[in-house]
Amino acid sequence: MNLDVTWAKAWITTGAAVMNEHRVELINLDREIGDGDHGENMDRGFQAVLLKLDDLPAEANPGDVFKLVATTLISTVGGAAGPLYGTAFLKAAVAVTGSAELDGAALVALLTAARDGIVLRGKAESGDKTMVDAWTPAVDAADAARAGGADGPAILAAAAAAAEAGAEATEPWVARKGRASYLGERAIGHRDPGAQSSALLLRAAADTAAGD
Amino acid sequence: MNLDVTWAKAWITTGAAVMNEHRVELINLDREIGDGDHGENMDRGFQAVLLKLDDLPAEANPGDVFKLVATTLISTVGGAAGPLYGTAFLKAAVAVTGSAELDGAALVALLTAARDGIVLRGKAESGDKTMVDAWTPAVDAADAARAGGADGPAILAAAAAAAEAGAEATEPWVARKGRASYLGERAIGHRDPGAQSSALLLRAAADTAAGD
Amino acid sequence: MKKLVNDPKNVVAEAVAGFGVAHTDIVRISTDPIFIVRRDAPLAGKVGLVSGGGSGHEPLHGGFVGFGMLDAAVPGAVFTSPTPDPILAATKAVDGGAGVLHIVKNYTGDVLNFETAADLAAAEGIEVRSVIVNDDVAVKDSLYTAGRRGVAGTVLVEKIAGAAAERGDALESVAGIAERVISGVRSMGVALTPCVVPHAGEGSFTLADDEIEIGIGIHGEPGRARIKLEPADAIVDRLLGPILEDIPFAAGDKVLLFVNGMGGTPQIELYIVFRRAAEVLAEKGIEVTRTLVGNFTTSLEMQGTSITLLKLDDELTALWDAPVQTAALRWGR
Amino acid sequence: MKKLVNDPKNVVAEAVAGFGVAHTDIVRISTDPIFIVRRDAPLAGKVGLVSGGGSGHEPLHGGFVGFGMLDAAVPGAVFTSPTPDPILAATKAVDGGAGVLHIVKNYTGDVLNFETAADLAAAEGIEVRSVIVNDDVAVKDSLYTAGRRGVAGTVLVEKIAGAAAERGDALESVAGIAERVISGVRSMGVALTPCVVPHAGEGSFTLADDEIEIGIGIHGEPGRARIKLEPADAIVDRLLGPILEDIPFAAGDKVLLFVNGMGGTPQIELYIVFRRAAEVLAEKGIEVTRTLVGNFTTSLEMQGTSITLLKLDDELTALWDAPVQTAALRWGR
Ligand SMILES: Nc1ncnc2c1ncn2[C@@H]1O[C@H](COP(=O)(O)OP(=O)(O)O)[C@@H](O)[C@H]1O
Ligand SMILES: Nc1ncnc2c1ncn2[C@@H]1O[C@H](COP(=O)(O)OP(=O)(O)O)[C@@H](O)[C@H]1O
Ligand SMILES: [Mg+2]
Ligand SMILES: [Mg+2]
Ligand SMILES: [Mg+2]
Ligand SMILES: [Mg+2]
Repeated sequence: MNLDVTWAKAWITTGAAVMNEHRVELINLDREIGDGDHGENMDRGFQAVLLKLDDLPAEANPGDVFKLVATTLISTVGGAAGPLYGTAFLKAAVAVTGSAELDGAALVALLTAARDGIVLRGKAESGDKTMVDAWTPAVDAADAARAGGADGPAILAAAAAAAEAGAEATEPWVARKGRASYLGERAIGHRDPGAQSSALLLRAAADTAAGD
Repeated sequence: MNLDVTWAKAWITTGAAVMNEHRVELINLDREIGDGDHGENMDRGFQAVLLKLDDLPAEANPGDVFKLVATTLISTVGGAAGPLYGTAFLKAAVAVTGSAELDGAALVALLTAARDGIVLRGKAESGDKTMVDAWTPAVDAADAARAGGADGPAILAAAAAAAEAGAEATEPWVARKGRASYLGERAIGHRDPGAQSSALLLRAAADTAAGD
Repeated sequence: MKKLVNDPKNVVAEAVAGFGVAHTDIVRISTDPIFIVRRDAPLAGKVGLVSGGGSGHEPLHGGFVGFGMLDAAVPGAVFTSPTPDPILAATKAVDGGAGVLHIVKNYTGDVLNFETAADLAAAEGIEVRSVIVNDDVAVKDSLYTAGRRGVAGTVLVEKIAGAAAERGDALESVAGIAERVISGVRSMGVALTPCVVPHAGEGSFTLADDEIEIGIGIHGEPGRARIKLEPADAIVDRLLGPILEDIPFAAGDKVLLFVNGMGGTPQIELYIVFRRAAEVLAEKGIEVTRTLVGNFTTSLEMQGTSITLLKLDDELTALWDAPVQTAALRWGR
Repeated sequence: MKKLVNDPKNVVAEAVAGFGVAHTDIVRISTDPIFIVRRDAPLAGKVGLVSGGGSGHEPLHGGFVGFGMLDAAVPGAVFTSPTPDPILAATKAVDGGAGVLHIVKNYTGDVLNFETAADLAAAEGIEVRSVIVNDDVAVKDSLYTAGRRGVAGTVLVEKIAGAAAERGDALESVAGIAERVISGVRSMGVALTPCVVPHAGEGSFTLADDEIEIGIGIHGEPGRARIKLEPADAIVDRLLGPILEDIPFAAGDKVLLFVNGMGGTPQIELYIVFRRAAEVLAEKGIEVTRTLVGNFTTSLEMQGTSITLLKLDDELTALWDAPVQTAALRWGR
């Protein structure tokens, strides 16, 4: 489909459904190396977004959607994920302000801005076992796909696949940011919940883009 | 054996061993329809008695033994059982004061006084599902055995058997005194812990009397 | 059994010792026999208040020793009434010549042991009065029971009678105030989980994952009925119903609403209970003029709650408001 | 999961509502967004103190709102830092023109959300200073962690900084006092059982019947090490060791010894822990001049304890002793 406001809304609507569906999975990942609320937090936030999506004016752009997502997540999620996802969508919105339809370059800019926003707020580096470890591979894969001439949906598909691999790759690591860092070696063998929710969200982006 | 001070001490020594041995059984009976401390209470009390038995002067009588048991149980057992058993032994001691050896009549007087002491303090009637339901059949059986010409050991054997039957008979009853009374119908099917400890104690009396 | 204890036999002695060290500004400790006494006891001319009972209900009673409340507390073994010796010793330690009030929860063991201690104290020339607290409406007070149990309402009796003694009332008057509180206070409790007595090492009863016990006492004894778990509001309604009917409480009454935790329930749940209880009372036109929420009469680590209502008049309210300085209840100084 | 709750989603809203009704003499409640504010806020010319964080640690923070302590508390969902909106609203509600101090426990979520709220408040012309409490020695403060966590020591920061604000200190001074407390306070905890987050419905971790978690935080997160159950005294020694080494505390120091319950531990056990901790400190020549024992920073129904030591000087001692009137901590009025 065209990567316009209809897609942006579809992405977020599907994302909300996915967070709801994976609520318990994310809670359980977070119970293992955190405090067991990540699924609840994400579900609460995206349900709140859903309630507001329809209020957007007809002439809204994708950036307006992401702005709405950002402010709603910031004011409903709480915890670490709220400010981090909120900043990600805020920076993403800024990166695509005014565009009615996103081409490959815009998509890469969007993903890069989102990732940079997370790093700005959370100060995590790659390998710290956080959501950054899903977003950075996604950005890199998107950039490579675009350089290779892929279209929007294909860029998002590359990003989603890389995010999924990135989330999985966090499993053997010790964490250096977030609650899992308190566990030292005991975090080994567990996937980072924020990386997992990030992968789910990017997969929703790719899936909706692939549809028609 | 002769029912003199040696027997009185042997009874209490064996009684202490029996309470220790049946500590968990009595705790469990009390957990079911009370507060789970009866075995601990009885064990604590009789262990304290054991430590003092040797201090009795050589010229002591059975009554002196029972007096010591009474004051020690009163000051170490606590709960409902402490004052009740304490009063029982106090009254029993008074009933046999001065006698160096107990004949059948003295034994019946001892058991009757003990039972009356329990009733005086606790105001329970037969059928209220308390230790009285072990003691009263024991008194009656002892009296009948004596009337039938039984000697001391045989009187105690009759009392012990009746106490055991009495304790068992409490099982189908609703309780009207003590903690079990709070349970209403739910006490049905459970043996009264105090009746059980009474039966154990009287069995120790009979067993030591039967020895030589 | 997982507990922060050393030898289960020393639980009470060690806890009382720790309590003594933690609250030297308020209490002194006697170690043999074990009791907790107000630091400045005996106070000449002041009626002494002594309470006690099995341990495991903390802060009851030791946490309520101090200015404006108890003069001494006598802890027995866990869930086991103390013997007469320490009760007598505590009674002597707080006698300032104006007599001593024994505040006794209505359990056979407590009643009998306090009775003996009172007789012994009287024999030594100390005037002793006793009041028996029996606020638990879960138990019918009839010929067919040992009578209603004393539960969380005891805290209110101790506070209000303590204030009367502190203002200088004579023994008869303090006892009379205590009786007035007893006649106007009613409670009922629920357990979500059993508790584990240290020397028993096993739960006091067994509940399935979706069962609760309605009408439990404070000794881990089973309640009157076992039902399926319900929403908090429905449970509150089950507890409040029998309480309201009992005296009865009626529209226009002013009451103290006390939501007590059984020891292992998060505070957040106690306030959810409080919210509903206050709502029901408001609907019925009963005015909540004083409140208390927290773990004040516990059953070790039991999860659950009890609700207590006390009818207030101006005098009882003023005595409730009077300054108190104990480890567990403190205001006004 | 057995809890006294209605809909798990409404746990915080209902508990806060109940808290508001129970403590009308001390606080007011804002329901949208949810926060708890001192009844008489804002106080012209007084520095406002705001703290907050995920719910489930009650009485932290709402129980510490009142005279001499916090001006407002902002509860998030259970174990989830609040969002910036209610923090901003609470900040505005307590601003009396002398600026506002945010007391933040060191968790990524709390730090980020309070940071955003502080930025927004500053944009509205309110002067905000923030202090980050990080007293938990179980976590190494290094490049390889999110830094030490803020745990029970937070209570002491709130009490002492609150007293400084109440005596009229300016914002810089109140923040400076808070920083002094933070630099002198260290804690470490142990869990015997996990806790159950209402919306999760399952234990936060699983422990065998003979296992305990050493070095747990207050969010039901696993600790640094899982060991076999030991006697209370040995567990106390394990907790005190790293605390004493950390600053370090030395002979001649005067300290406040705070034994905190995690929510589900009987008080009797907390005093057994206190007894041993006081004994060890006495052996080392460290003088315990102030004490606190009880459930003040909890993890829902978790069984366990934490030990906190604070170095005291004359000024901090006087501020600790200053009157306080909150739902959970009260003396002097
Ligand atoms: N400093 C950080 N930078 C990036 N991501 C982080 C950081 N700290 C935490 N996270 C992410 O947040 C996730 C946890 O989110 P959540 O459970 O909702 O919040 P909380 O940790 O406050 O309970 C972690 O799995 C991790 O991916
Ligand atoms: N009023 C009473 N009269 C006679 N026996 C009683 C009475 N009340 C309780 N008992 C006996 O005491 C036993 C309980 O003793 P124990 O468990 O040691 O004390 P507590 O009930 O105080 O925990 C009961 O099983 C019963 O036999
Ligand atoms: Mg989390
Ligand atoms: Mg018992
Ligand atoms: Mg008992
Ligand atoms: Mg969280």
